Amino acid sequence: MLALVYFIILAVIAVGAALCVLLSKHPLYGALSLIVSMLSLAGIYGLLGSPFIGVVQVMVYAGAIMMLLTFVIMVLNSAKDGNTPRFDKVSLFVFPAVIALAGLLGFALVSVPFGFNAEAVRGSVAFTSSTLFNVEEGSRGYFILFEAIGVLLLSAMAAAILMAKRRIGYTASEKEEN
Amino acid sequence: MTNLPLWLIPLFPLIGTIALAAISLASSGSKKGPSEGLTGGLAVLFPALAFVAVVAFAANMPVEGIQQTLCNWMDIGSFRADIGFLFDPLSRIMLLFVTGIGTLIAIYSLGYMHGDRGFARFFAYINLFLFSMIVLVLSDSLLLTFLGWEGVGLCSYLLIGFWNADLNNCKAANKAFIVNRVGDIGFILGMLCLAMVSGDLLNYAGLNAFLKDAANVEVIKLLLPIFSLAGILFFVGCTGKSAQIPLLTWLPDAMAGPTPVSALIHAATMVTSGVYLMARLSNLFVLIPGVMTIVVFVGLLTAFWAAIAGLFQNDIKKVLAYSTISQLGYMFMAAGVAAFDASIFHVFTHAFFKAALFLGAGAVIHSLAGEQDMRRMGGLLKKTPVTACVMIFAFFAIIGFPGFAGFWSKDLILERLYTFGDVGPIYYGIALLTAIITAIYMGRLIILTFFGKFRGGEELEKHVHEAPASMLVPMVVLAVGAVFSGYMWADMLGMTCFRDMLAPVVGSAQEAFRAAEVHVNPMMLACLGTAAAVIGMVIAWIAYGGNKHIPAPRVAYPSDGVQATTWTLFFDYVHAIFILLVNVLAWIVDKCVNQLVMFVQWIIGAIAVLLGDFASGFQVRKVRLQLCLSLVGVVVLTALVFIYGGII
Amino acid sequence: MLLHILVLAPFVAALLVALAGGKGVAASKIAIFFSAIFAALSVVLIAGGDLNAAPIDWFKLPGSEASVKYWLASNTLSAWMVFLSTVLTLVALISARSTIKCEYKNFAIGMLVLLGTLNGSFLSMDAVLFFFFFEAMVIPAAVLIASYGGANRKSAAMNFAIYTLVGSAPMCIALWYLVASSGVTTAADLFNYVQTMDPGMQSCIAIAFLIAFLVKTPIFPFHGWQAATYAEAPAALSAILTGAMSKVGVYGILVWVLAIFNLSEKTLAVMLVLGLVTAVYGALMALRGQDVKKILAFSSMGHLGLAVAGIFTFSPKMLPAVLVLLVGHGLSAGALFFLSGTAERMTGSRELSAMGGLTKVAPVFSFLFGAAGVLALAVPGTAGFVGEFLVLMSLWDVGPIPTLVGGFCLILSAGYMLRMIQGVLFGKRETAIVEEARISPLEGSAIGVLLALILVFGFHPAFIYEVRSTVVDTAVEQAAPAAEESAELNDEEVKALIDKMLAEEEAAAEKTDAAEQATAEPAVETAPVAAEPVAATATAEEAK
Amino acid sequence: MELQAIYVQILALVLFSIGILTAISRRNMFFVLMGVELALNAVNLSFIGFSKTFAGDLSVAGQIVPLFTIAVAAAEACVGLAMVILIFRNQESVDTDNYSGMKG
Repeated sequence: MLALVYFIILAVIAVGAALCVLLSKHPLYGALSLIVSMLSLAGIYGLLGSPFIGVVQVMVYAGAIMMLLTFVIMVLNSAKDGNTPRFDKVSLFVFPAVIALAGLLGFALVSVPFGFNAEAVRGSVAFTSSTLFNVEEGSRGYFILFEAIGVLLLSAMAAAILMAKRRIGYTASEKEEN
Repeated sequence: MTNLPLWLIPLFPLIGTIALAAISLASSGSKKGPSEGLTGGLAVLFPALAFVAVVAFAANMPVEGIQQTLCNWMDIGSFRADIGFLFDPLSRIMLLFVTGIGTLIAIYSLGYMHGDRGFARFFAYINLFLFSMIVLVLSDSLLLTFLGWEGVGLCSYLLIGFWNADLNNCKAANKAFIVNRVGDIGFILGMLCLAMVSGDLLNYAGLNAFLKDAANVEVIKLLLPIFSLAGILFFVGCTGKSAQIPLLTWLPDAMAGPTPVSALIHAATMVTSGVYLMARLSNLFVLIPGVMTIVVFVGLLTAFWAAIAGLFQNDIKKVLAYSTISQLGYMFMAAGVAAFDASIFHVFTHAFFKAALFLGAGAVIHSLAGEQDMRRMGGLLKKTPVTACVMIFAFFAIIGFPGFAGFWSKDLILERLYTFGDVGPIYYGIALLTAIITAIYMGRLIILTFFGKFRGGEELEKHVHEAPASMLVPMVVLAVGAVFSGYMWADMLGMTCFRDMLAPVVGSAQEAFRAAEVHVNPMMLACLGTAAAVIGMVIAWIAYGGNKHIPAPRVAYPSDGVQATTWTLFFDYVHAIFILLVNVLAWIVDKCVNQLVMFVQWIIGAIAVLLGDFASGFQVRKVRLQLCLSLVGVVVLTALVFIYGGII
Repeated sequence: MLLHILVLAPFVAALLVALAGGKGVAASKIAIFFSAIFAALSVVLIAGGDLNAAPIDWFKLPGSEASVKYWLASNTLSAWMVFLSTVLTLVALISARSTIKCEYKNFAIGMLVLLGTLNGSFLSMDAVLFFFFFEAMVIPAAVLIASYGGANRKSAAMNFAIYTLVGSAPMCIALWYLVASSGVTTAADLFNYVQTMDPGMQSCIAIAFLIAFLVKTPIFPFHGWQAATYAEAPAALSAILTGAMSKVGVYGILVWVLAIFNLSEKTLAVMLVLGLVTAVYGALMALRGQDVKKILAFSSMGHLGLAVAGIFTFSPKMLPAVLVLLVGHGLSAGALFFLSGTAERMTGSRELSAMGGLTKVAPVFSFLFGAAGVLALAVPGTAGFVGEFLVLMSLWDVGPIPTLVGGFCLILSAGYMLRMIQGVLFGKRETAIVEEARISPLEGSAIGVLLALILVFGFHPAFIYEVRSTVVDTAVEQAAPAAEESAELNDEEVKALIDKMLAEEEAAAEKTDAAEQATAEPAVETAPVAAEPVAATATAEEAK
Repeated sequence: MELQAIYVQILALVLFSIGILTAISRRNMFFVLMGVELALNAVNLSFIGFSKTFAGDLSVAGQIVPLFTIAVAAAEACVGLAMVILIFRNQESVDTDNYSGMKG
């Protein structure tokens, strides 16, 4: 019962913040409300017995990604597009389409019965992490994926640096020539 | 001597070709050109060496001939052809006069081509021609003969178009090659015909054996259609090469080439290769009397037709060209009545007197600085006595004046015609009539050129001079041949060594065909022949002799192309129709079929482009709308999945 | 190893050329050096007989069990085709030195890549690998045309690329279907599988294959791209296109269609007619051409039409005939294209009307051009003659009418070739030529070697078919005993011949039966080699 | 009235719809990015919600996938933002409708 109450509160915050993202004028406000939405989602993860994911959500999403986004928005201050409307003719197509999709999917969800597994809902960090980092024979080998993700992040970082730096190097060499 | 390899004979001119081509190419950059002494020496040396080799072989030839296989040419399992040479009586005679006259004409050309920019090139072609001609007559299989056959055609093309700055010459050369090509296709198809029935055998020994076998088997009738087809096809090849009806138009145009070329290729050697082929395949032709009749008719018609045409020519070389065609017609008549030895004999004597005539004409042209129109000549007897004597001797030979070479050979042909079955006398009549016309137009030529007054204007008259010695010597030698070569086979005098020589090759076939000989008095026929010659001469003297007024040419010198259409008597028009047909076909293909294909292609392309535009009409060029549409697509897909998945 | 070098090393060489510095001189040296090595290796390949490299698994085709292999092997046919492509590339690279001055490096890269794909398609044993190279070669060719061609190069390149790629699209699908349903990829295995297929499906697939090759060759209704492409492409590339790339089409018909499928009588007849129509069509179009390179394009189309017609006679003489014809045509058409490039360079135009009189001003060039033109005429003593004579002989086995048509083409070929020689070389020249564009000694001697090769093969074609290996040979060898018997002349033979003729009517009636037998027979035999079914058909014909 | 699994899924669906709406209907580049992040989050939630309906070992898999999703989203954001900076420097605009250099 208590779980349901918490869930409703968190869900309302999440949906409200998401709507704020949709409706806000300035991207900075949008970013801040997105953070709120993500934090409340992290709470729901914890509520569902996955505290590990919740923590990662807070650290990576709310912490790193959104901070990066906010930072970029602030750097490119002129990003506020005051002259463009929030919604235009395209939205007229998008809204019905999305609502139709949601309706279809919702109908499908409702029509299939499923329920929580009591043991799984309790969950534990130890269980999750031991599965994730199980290097013994016969394991599912998630650790390899984990390493691969590390490499992916590294390469993404390198790519980002290259893309940003090329321009700088270019202007620098131009200056030298001048 | 006989253990020398036979391939030495063609090898000499081949070396000459390569050496001269190299000299020609190497000196192409320099202004002066190669030294004429060296080039000319090489040019004469190699044909002379070939002649010497031929003589050496000829002297020591065993009766059955020499057959040597050099190497394999094609061997693809079911079909095999070798490069092999056959030196038998027939090729001996052909080779002797081919290399002999070739050498003489090479010497003559030294003087004639003096100072020409393409001196080395000319002799390279001449050597190449000799090589091809030697291969033609020396080969032991049809396929290798065909190599020479096309090779001489190619050299003829190169030499007719020798002065290639003038496009008229090139056109004449192209005409010669293409008309010859038509004949060559006949040759190829004939070979295929024979190969089919003989089990892919194309060498003469095998073929002859096969044909004799086939003749002995009773069921020859079944094979006859194929043999007839092969015979006709080979004869088409012969008409192309030997300028018979209907493929005769190229030879008058071929006079565009230098005069020694006309003498060597278009009078003495190449054009007689058709007759040679008939003799070679005598075993085939005697099996098919129907085709032989065609051959006789074509020969008669050509001889008569060309003689008439010769009457109307004003160009000295063209008269000789038509006379060549006419004489070739005689040879085919003889071949058509299975008198192959007589036809080869006429080839032999004709080579001498016609070469002498051409060389004489060349000397005349040379002395008149390129003037070829007989109406501008006259009275040259005193100014160029040697040339005139040579030409007059040759003239007597060609009209068949008793004692001269032509008399013996032509008389022989006439006799053989007369004695050929029931229709013989009719053949004989036409041939005799042709002989009279021959005497008329040849007499006209001699009278217009050497008698009367000079009509070429004073300017030219001063220029007239006798040809240099290098030109005169070969002419004189040939004139001697024109007088005495007939005594190789003077039936009435009992000299038959020529016939005896050829007997191993063509004798059996001939006897098989001419079983029922009618016996006549040869003296009577000889008298009739002589009478024809005399009558012709008299008519010519009456018509053109004395100092009759000869109408001056209206234009200075009409180009070759115009003249050719005036008096090849309608065969040029026949050719023109064929060419027109091909052109119309090409036009249809180009303008209709090709355009149709292109149109279809264009339509398909246009449809593709239209479809593409139609499809890109969906492309909204706005990323968001695009995404939105794809979202709608997702909705539809999901709905479909649900509906068919039974969820809804 | 040799096979791998011939296929892969051109790409490596292209890379090396790309890395070479300098203003093209170094690049040209490297490129010519490597292509000379490839040419030498191709001779080694011919001399070495059959080679078969170990197959390497490459990838699995989606939706099938079949694993596509990187598997190279050579037989005489493919070895000679490789010889053509390498030799022509060598001469093209030499010839392009004076034609393409500034951008030589990129040109050489393109040519070497093209060489690699050509060799790959000739040498691959695996159908998918073959198709990969078959498609891949379009790209460098189209890029080269678009960058180095004449005035309309862009549209010509587009036309070429789209036409050939669309043409092979049906083959792509058919190949996928075939491989996916059979699970095997080599010709021999596919042949075995095809026997079990439904005849309708089989002929559908066969026609899809055929169309791709007909477009590439090109054969009559599919030739729309050819003339413009050959005319616009740089001369050196045109030579490769006609000398080597068009041969892929013929090679494909031989190895990837005839060796796999049992074509119906009707299809064979249609193909024979198409080949002949192409021959006549090409000759007639060449007769009307005004553009030297277009004349050459149509002329080579005509010759290839004759080759295809020869193939579909199924005569026992067919394989050596076509092989010699292809080699001879590759050399002579290649030489003519190179020389037409030189002529274009000297006179600045491709039109016949703008040329003429070159023999006075450029004797060496004229000698080469005249010689090449004459050698292309199938004068006896050239490889072209041997090929065309044997093809006519094969046609004769089918009937006199096809032979007559073939002969007609020979006459026409004399017509247009002489017209072209006259137009380019003879007559008087009014305008001066570009002096520095004269033929260079290296270029001239390279082309001279090509011409000499034509003569050598003409007098001794055994060079070409003697090294014939087991693969191509089987056809001939099976047919040989029968033919040898018939070569012996005796009464029996004559009698047999007569019996044959008497029984002609019967035979005509039986012909269909025999044909069915002919197609059925290969099903019984296991086909260890590519040309086996061809051979079997031939033997059946012979036996009949 | 216990917490039902279906509630979680409905929440995820709602968030996903809002995310998609933001990503497509907003023209500002940053909103597009944020919309995508929101949608990704919703998917993560859905994963976890479903994973909790299975027992034992199976449930772990559903939790680990969101982990990787988050990591990939981080990489995506990293590169995506760098691109936004680049494009912004060239175009001086964050309006996606202006980014039409590849218009066909």
